[in-house]
Amino acid sequence: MTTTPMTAIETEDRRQYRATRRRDFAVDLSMALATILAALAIGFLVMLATGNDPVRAYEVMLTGPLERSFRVGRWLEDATTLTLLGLSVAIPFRARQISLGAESQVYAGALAAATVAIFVPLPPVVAVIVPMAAAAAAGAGMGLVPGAMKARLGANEIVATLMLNAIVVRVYDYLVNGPLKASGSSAVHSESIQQDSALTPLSDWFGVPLGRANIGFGVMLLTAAALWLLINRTPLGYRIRMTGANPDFAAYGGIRVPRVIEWSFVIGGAVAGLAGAHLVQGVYGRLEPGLAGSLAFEGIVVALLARNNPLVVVIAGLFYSYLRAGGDIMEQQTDVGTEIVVVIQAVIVLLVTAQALPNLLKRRIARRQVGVR
Amino acid sequence: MSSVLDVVLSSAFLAAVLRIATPYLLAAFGGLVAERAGISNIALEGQMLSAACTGALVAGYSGSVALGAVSGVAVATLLGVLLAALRLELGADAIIAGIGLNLLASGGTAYAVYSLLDDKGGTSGLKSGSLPSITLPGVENVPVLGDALSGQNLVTWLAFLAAPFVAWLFYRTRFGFHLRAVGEMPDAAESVGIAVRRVQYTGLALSGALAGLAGVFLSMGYVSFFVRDMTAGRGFIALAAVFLGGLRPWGVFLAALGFGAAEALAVQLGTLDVPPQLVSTIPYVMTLVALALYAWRRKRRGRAVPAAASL
Amino acid sequence: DDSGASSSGKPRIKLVLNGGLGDKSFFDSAYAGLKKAEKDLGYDLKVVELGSDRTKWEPGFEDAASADDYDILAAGTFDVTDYIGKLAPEFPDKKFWVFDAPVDYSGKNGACSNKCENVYSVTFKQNEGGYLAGFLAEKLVAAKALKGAESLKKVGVMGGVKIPLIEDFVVGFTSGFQAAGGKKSDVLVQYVGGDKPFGDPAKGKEISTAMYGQGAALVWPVAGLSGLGTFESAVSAERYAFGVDSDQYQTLTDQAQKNTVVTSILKNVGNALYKAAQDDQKDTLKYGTVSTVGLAEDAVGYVNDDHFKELVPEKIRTELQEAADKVRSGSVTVPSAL
Amino acid sequence: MMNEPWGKDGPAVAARQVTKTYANGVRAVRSVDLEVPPGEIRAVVGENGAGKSTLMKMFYGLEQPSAGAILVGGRTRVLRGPASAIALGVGMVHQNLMLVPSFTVAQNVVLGVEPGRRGLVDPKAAVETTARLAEESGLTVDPRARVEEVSVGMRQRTEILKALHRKARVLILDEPTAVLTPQETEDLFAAVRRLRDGGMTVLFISHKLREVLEISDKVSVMRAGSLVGTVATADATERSLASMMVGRDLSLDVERSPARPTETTLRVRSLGYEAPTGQWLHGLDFDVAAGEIVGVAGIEGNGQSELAEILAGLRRPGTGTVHLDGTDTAGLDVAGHRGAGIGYVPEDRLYNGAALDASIADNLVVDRHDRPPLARRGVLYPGAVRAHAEELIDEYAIRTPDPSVPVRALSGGNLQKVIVARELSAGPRLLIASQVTRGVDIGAMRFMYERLVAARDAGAAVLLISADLTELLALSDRLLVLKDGRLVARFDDTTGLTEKRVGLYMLGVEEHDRDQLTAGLDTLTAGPEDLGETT
Ligand SMILES: Nc1ncnc2c1ncn2[C@@H]1O[C@H](COP(=O)(O)OP(=O)(O)OP(=O)(O)O)[C@@H](O)[C@H]1O
Ligand SMILES: Nc1ncnc2c1ncn2[C@@H]1O[C@H](COP(=O)(O)OP(=O)(O)OP(=O)(O)O)[C@@H](O)[C@H]1O
Ligand SMILES: [Mg+2]
Ligand SMILES: [Mg+2]
Repeated sequence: MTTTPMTAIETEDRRQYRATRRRDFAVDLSMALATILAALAIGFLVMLATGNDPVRAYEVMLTGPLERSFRVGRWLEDATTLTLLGLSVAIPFRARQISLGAESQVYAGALAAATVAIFVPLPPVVAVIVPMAAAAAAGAGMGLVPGAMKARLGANEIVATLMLNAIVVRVYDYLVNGPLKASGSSAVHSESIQQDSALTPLSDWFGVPLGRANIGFGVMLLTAAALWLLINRTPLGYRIRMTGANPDFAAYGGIRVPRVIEWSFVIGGAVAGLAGAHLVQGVYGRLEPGLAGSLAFEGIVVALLARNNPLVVVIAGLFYSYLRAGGDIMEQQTDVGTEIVVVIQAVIVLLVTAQALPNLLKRRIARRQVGVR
Repeated sequence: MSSVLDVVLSSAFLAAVLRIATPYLLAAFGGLVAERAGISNIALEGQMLSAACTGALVAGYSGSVALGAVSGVAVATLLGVLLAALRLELGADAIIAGIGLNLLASGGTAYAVYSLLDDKGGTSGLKSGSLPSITLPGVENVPVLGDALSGQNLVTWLAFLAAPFVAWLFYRTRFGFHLRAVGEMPDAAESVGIAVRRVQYTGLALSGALAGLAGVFLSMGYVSFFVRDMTAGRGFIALAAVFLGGLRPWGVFLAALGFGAAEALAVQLGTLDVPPQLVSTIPYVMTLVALALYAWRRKRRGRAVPAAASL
Repeated sequence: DDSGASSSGKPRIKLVLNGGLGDKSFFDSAYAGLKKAEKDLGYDLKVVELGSDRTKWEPGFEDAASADDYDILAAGTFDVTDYIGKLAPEFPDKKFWVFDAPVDYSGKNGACSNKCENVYSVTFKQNEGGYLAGFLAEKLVAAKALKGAESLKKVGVMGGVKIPLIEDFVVGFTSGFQAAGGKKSDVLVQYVGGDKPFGDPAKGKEISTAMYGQGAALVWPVAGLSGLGTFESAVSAERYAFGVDSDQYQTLTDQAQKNTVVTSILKNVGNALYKAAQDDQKDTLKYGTVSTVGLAEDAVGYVNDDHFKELVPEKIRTELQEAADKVRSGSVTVPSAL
Repeated sequence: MMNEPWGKDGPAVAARQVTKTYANGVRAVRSVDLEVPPGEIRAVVGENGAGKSTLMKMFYGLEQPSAGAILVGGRTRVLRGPASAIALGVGMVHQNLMLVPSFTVAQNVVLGVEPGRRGLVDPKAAVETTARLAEESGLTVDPRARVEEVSVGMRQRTEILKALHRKARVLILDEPTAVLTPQETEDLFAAVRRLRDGGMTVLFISHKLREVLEISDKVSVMRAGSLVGTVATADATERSLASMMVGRDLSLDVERSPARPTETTLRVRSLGYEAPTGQWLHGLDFDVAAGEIVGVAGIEGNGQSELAEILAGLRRPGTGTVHLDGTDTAGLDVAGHRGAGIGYVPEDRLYNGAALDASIADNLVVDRHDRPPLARRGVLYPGAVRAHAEELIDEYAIRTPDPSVPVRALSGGNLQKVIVARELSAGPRLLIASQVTRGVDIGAMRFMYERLVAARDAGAAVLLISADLTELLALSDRLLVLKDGRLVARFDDTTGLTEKRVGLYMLGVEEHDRDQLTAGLDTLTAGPEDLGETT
């Protein structure tokens, strides 16, 4: 026997497989929404229990970010940084490298972007691009350290990235307080960047005030698309995926796994560096202490939420930033305190990856079909 | 330089190392137990924080330090169980759930303190007391070490006992065997009838309890009150120690102790005329270098496993 | 909707904090002063906490300023001056109070395009408080007045982070210490730093312990909640400490810890804001200017209570009083880090 | 524990109208009725993916039926997990080994039922128990060795010991013999018969029909999820079983024309290797010519894996040289080896043969993902990858609904076909095939034999490594025997060679002298151009 003709059962299997896949996708999507609703419902109870008016609070939280144009801008600006940072960890995550190094990379990127944008006189347009490139390069370099340590020595990347974060944040703090501090200023920050290096604010394009939102948003979208293409449409992306799926298999198949690991760190680092450039050239216009806030860490949530799919990271980033913005507006406009806002965000984070509900539903559907036949 | 050497060899320095290492040790062992049970416990920070807060509040209101400590550890244990439940029952991603629990602990403790004491800062307005210090009879007479050991807090002693305890648990007890099997090959464990989930629940509860003890030490041993977010990233340092220690009890012990020593050194060098931010990088630079050297040596000794397989 | 126009017709103050309450330092102090104004002077007070995540500050201020639920927006620290400088011209009908830092009235860099004529700034000469602390410290050790620490010559200052505002305390302290005859090298200076520089009492305790170990007779923490660790270590080291910002003898609960507190160096943000509230009611508050307050205005000072008198010999108290008078009168100018 | 009430009479285990649909929609078992009385050895046979393992997993509580009932000890049971099955006295040896790699053999054997008191484990007792059990059953293991460091064969024996240790009343053996030597299989069968005579019920799955005929009392045949019949072993022949399995007649003989070897493709000289763990290699010299299949016999763990991995570029040799078509392979990495025309079917398909969570399509292109037609100018074309997969799925009769299915969801045999399809379709000049038919059904086995022979006839040099002597003798044109990392025998003609005779060399009873081993090899040391390098 060589090729057997397809049997009836095989044809049936195939049909059923495709139907299941379609159904699973629909179920996944609707269940993602359902889990978010469940999380919101629990938040509702928390607010009731703590003596707040949940209806009003939710109204503010869910509609607040869209109410004024500058709030929309704030949302987009926040989402830009957050998504870039989410993307930056999603790539090493795809190679099954648990990089927590976005923080060191974003600060390295910010430093590089600021140094160029403040001190190096450049013609227009170039003045925007060169600092961004410098930031990407600095971020990539910062990614290469734990990447090479892991790939070449087998040093644990979790430890390496956590340590590097601690070091870089402190050195950054030193530089902003010392050598790079704007002279004659009592506030702690650097000189402002040159006008030409600023990322064009979106306000200029849309004619409505959009806060600090800038064309970095577009850069972020392009980056996400490029990373999606990289992962799914290039040999390097394939190597990253296979290294993540089974490094022994990858090595057996002729993939130089250490190289791939390094590349995943370097690419991730470059993207985090871009986030730093966005903060400097688009958001603050200079270096400020602690300028990335908690975004580097929250990028991890966003990446995992999106199962490290670059395009989904954009959606998850927009979603998470919306929650952040809504929570802040809720704290400003209602009597719900900051603590409760944090608790509600925590509940949403806790539940948003719960897969029990979707799986239960899938199983139920599968079982019902067996029953029917 | 010789003054640095004097400092390092002094008993005050050793005492500081023991103190500083205490929360790292306990939390790192918590992290280790969870990691070996197959569920990463990123929530160490939140568990410490909740325990610190609960401990100070309960001790303050009840007047019983012991009750406070027990309640603190109990709350952290519950958070460990909650993390296991989120992972096992709801299928949530352990890392995200851990981050969520940290957020919850941060907001929840702040809210609890604020609604009970009307103080957003912490419980410093509430007299809650500390766990007792212990001086073993005769130990003061040991040179250098004696001064360092005497008068250390009860929890510090427990932290140092945790290393042999965890090693014994892992390698001598049936539960430890099952825990390691479950963490490494859940299918294999399940196929011999081990109740995988129950083992993981127990492991995460133990993990939470150890982290809780670390938290209780912060608010009832190191100082005697709770301050909002007072863990200040110690849970993550502990996590680093878990991996730096190669997921083995004595390795983790050395790593956590090393963090304690490096930080004590940074504190001692803090009055030198060097930018403080740079001095405070010392522990982390040392760790990074140690990590690289250790990995390099292990690699040179020729391990069969390729680098990538050590994830 | 966020109009919420004051039904009672009282002027509404919105205190917007780029941080949170509970710092046991200037935010708490500002809050207390405004709370008092609410009670005594008939204001409405609302507090907005933006938290320590800097990405949220500028949008937070923008949101706070553009809502129509306040008449006066109060905010503090150097970090907010740029935000207020930009927002104040956008909302010319509103008033802004900035404490602990001045907006840039000159109108450079696009900020304060209306010369910030609706902004009142008040800054504090914390260096003068530091001067008194340093002066007192040296007098105490020189006179071997501290029981149990007679043999020690050194003193310590523990800052939260090394930023100009904190250094202003330190610079003042060192100059006071030298003015009283001490050597600069006897002043140990160390910063808490790390993830929570103003909220890590365990680390604060460890650093204080190290300072006492290095021979400090007393330590002055300028590190918010981290400073609470200092008093604990003072108890176990059987040494002394100064309080900062508020009267720490009052706020501490443990008697042994209270006993270590020689005095507290006050920087009374709350009083200054309360006074601003009073002046504003009388329409005498000088908008468009910065007022700098220090010892002369009683915005900075030290606690002179029974406990202080018990610990500090008469002679030193008199000398301290004289030193304070010289600063007040301007015959001594304290160097500043700002 | 084991005293859960068993019914007095009735079957030891049974399935009633059992159907199993996996979450992804694959219906693996369809309305199966099966009864096995106590004290019987029942074989279950069927093609890869017929649903045998799935049915067994339901008896063991690892999977739950979507419909129908499972009976153990005469009663309907709801098995929520292996623990409930174990409590009822069911033991199972899994097709994919279920061992904890960092534990020792002894620790794995006693896992779950550790000796010792008051919650403690007595390590010495564990080692003793394991050693005694190993002796009784004839399955030799090193109780103190860590599982991750022992051969696949020893792992398999450990797995069997694990099940024996539990003193089950029903023992399920899912392809336990796939990696055992003939002698070990004998010993296992003897042990199983003893257990049967003691009243135990045994369910035995194998693709080696000869073994099935030897050991079982009755044979149940499954096809595409359904049970097509049960026959008494006495009435069955290999041919009859095979035709039941596939639903039509099937010839079992491999037709193999004599080899027509041409010039030397692989030239190995003085190859030595010091393994960190495992077997060292000492001074291997041999050639493999284009157009011939050279078999490598030997008891598992005598250096076969090391040799294969060195030739595939996964390990670097310590001394000596390897030439492929005259090019030295020293200094080439794995990709370089593949580029030079080496294909490799690895012995452990789960460890490095496949990425289980990746799709079939992705698994099929690991060595060619960066080349036309799949990739051009740095762009990978998923359409081309899919088309490539569909072609191979078709050509190699891989049973799957779609190329996007993760290989984890494939049956063992189909997974093996994916790997063989990938390696053969690369058109290798040298194919190293290690245990290629392990766990593969007879249809697929025949198919792979044909493929190997076809590859040979197309001019490939084939180095065939197998624990299955029958297979080696059926396919090899020449045969080498490895013992303790040395070549001990070389048969240049395999006609008339018996398993028994080869076995003597494998056990080290006999040995060829050096002249015979190296006869006709051009240069004995390294190639002249390499002499400088190797000294
Ligand atoms: N976990 C799973 N999820 C989805 N499908 C599965 C799973 N396990 C097995 N299958 C599918 O179920 C069918 C039966 O598989 P099973 O492992 O029972 O076959 P088998 O008869 O044991 O084959 P082999 O002889 O190759 O071991 C196959 O089509 C397989 O792809
Ligand atoms: N097999 C491999 N394993 C690991 N890294 C590799 C491999 N081949 C190439 N690389 C490295 O990956 C990086 C990107 O590869 P390259 O630039 O070759 O991608 P490409 O041109 O898009 O792909 P290709 O040339 O393979 O079609 C380079 O540094 C390259 O050296
Ligand atoms: Mg099977
Ligand atoms: Mg290329």
